[in-house]
Amino acid sequence: MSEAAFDEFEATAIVADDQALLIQVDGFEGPLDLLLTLARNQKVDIAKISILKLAEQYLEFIESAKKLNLELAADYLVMAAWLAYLKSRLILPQEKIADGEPSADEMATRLRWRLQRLDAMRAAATRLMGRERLDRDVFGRGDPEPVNVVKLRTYKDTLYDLLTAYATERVRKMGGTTYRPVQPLVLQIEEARERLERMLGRISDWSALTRLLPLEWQGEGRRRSAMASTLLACLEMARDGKLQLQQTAPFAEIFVRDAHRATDVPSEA
Amino acid sequence: MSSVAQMIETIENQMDAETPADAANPEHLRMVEALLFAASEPLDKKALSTSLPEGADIGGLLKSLEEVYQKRGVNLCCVAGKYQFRTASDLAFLLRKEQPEQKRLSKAAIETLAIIAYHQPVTRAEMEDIRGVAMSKGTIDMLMEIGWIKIRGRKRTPGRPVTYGTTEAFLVQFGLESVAHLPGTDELKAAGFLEAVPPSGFDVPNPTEGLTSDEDPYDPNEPAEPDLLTGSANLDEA
Amino acid sequence: MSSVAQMIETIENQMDAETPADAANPEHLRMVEALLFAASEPLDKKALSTSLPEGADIGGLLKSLEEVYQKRGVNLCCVAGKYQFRTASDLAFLLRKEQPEQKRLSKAAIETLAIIAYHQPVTRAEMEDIRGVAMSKGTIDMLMEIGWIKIRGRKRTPGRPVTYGTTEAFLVQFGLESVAHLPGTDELKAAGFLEAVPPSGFDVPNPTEGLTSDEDPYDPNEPAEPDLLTGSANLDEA
Repeated sequence: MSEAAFDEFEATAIVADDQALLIQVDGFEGPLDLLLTLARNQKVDIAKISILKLAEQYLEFIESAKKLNLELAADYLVMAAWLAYLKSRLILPQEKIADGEPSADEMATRLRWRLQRLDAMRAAATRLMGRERLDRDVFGRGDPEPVNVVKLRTYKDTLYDLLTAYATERVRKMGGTTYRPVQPLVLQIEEARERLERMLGRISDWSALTRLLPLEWQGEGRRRSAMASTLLACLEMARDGKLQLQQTAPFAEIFVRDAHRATDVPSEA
Repeated sequence: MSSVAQMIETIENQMDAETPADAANPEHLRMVEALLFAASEPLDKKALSTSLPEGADIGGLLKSLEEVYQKRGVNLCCVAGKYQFRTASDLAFLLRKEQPEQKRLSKAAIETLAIIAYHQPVTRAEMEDIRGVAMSKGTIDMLMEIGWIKIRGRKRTPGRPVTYGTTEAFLVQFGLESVAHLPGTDELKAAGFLEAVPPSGFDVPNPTEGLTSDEDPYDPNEPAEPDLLTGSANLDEA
Repeated sequence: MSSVAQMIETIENQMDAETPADAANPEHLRMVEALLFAASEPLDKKALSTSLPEGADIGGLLKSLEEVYQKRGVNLCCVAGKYQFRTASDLAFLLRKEQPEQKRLSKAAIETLAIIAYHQPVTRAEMEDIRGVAMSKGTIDMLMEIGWIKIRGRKRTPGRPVTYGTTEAFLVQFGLESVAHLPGTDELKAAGFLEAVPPSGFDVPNPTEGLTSDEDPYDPNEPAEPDLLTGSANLDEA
């Protein structure tokens, strides 16, 4: 890999030596890469390179490319424009510089520095890839001995669990049933009354008694018990003046309302 | 320079000084060492020789290497004519990691265990009778493996089925002094494990650790295949 | 007894004779040797110490072991702050394998990897500044996929661009103890090439693995689309 990488760098440089360079514009990775290749061709330390000469070479290269009708990416043209500007400033006598604008020398130094940095990073990349690599040049143990994980199993079961299991199992087998709280068959009148008193504020108008029954009291017997107890509770509360009751006919629906809100009579009346 | 480095130098100097016939070529030794280290499987002499310079004394090199590593953390081992580095056997414990894991018994397992505990000595047929379901072999095997139950004898009935009982480890796990300390009917009731009125005929046996009068000690060499025999005995009876 | 065996004995005798402060405990040395030999991955001191007796001088043991193996066919190497036995690099010719390499790395990928390694933490815009070209997303993705680079944080600059760095796998692959041990770091630093801007006498950044002062830890849930934001922030500035 390292050698290959090096070869690629060399290949670019060699190509740049002759006229084939022009066709190989695609081989460059951007204007900076092209500039670096041209700089290398000056055969001097990049630190001492003539930026003026470099700019001229670059502009020449772009001109030849244009003549061959090669399509140049925009960034090559931007660089060309910038280098043309730099070249003119390097040639012309030092004119006054606008505030904050770098001098031509500073621009040249900056460009030289960037080329040096790219060059240095490429050298570093080559050196990095030239290192002995694991599993290519150096090897770890080919047949490692893995750590055996031995599970130390412990059980959380306690005497309580054991006795529960035994009692449940034995009782089940003996045909017994486990204890379940017995659901009461009868709704106590006290309970029904307590319930109604809690609901009192919420009974706004005449409401059918059947709609005031506790929902959970379903099933034939339980519903009858709920009805009876709730009716008795209603009667008690009517006696105390807390409720008013109304029934339009025997066995018809019974209506209930809060005595404190009573101002009218049911519509049926 | 540390003392170890000095020793290494000593080794090298000695190696260099010796006659080729006597000492292994140190460069070749390094090669064999690297080849064996990097190999994913044991290598035989032929495989080694194809990688080493011609004329290398493979046998001598391997012998030297074996000696170099003899008392080290890693040894050169020869298995079936092939060589490989292996961790020294006395250091095998280093490559073992114990990982605690807490578990709970399955419902079937704890029920079976409870029945063995209370009804010991108990045969498999008796357990099935008490639980009212066929036992899976796995449950008993698992309890045996944990070490909480054991085969304690054979019942003196046709087929001589083996009887199961609990072990010392069982007592330790459940904090019991002996199986006689398992709570009886009244205690179970008082502690709320049983409802106030247990079904009629319910009673809790008094388990014992010693052999009962209808039980023989277990002799693993007794030829009977207990389950089969139980089956055939039952057939005879029927 | 062969000369090698004699030498081994000499070593052992010397080891026994020395004061504990001077020489590594030979039993502990065997243990570290066995653990490192057995492992497929590099081990750090902490991992070693959990397997060794309490009070073992891990640092000293590793140093001794390193010396013992210095000139052998297998060397003890420190990679990514962890320790691993590897075949000696001069024996690469003996063992070299043509790897079905995870796609051959392109020139762009190699350069990008080097820039990330030496300049970390580095943003994409900084990489583009050094290379002078717009980065293709594929290059970063590919290096991420190989597992050599990772997103390490966000720069505390407008747009909060993500910063890249190298991984432990990178250090292991290239046999580096840490990023500070990258070849030629000192020269690059001295020349000022590891600075983000031309030499100006400002502080010289080192490649660091920990977060730097202008870097926030990476939070994948942070809503910003870094590239877009960077773009818009630049627009605002312009």
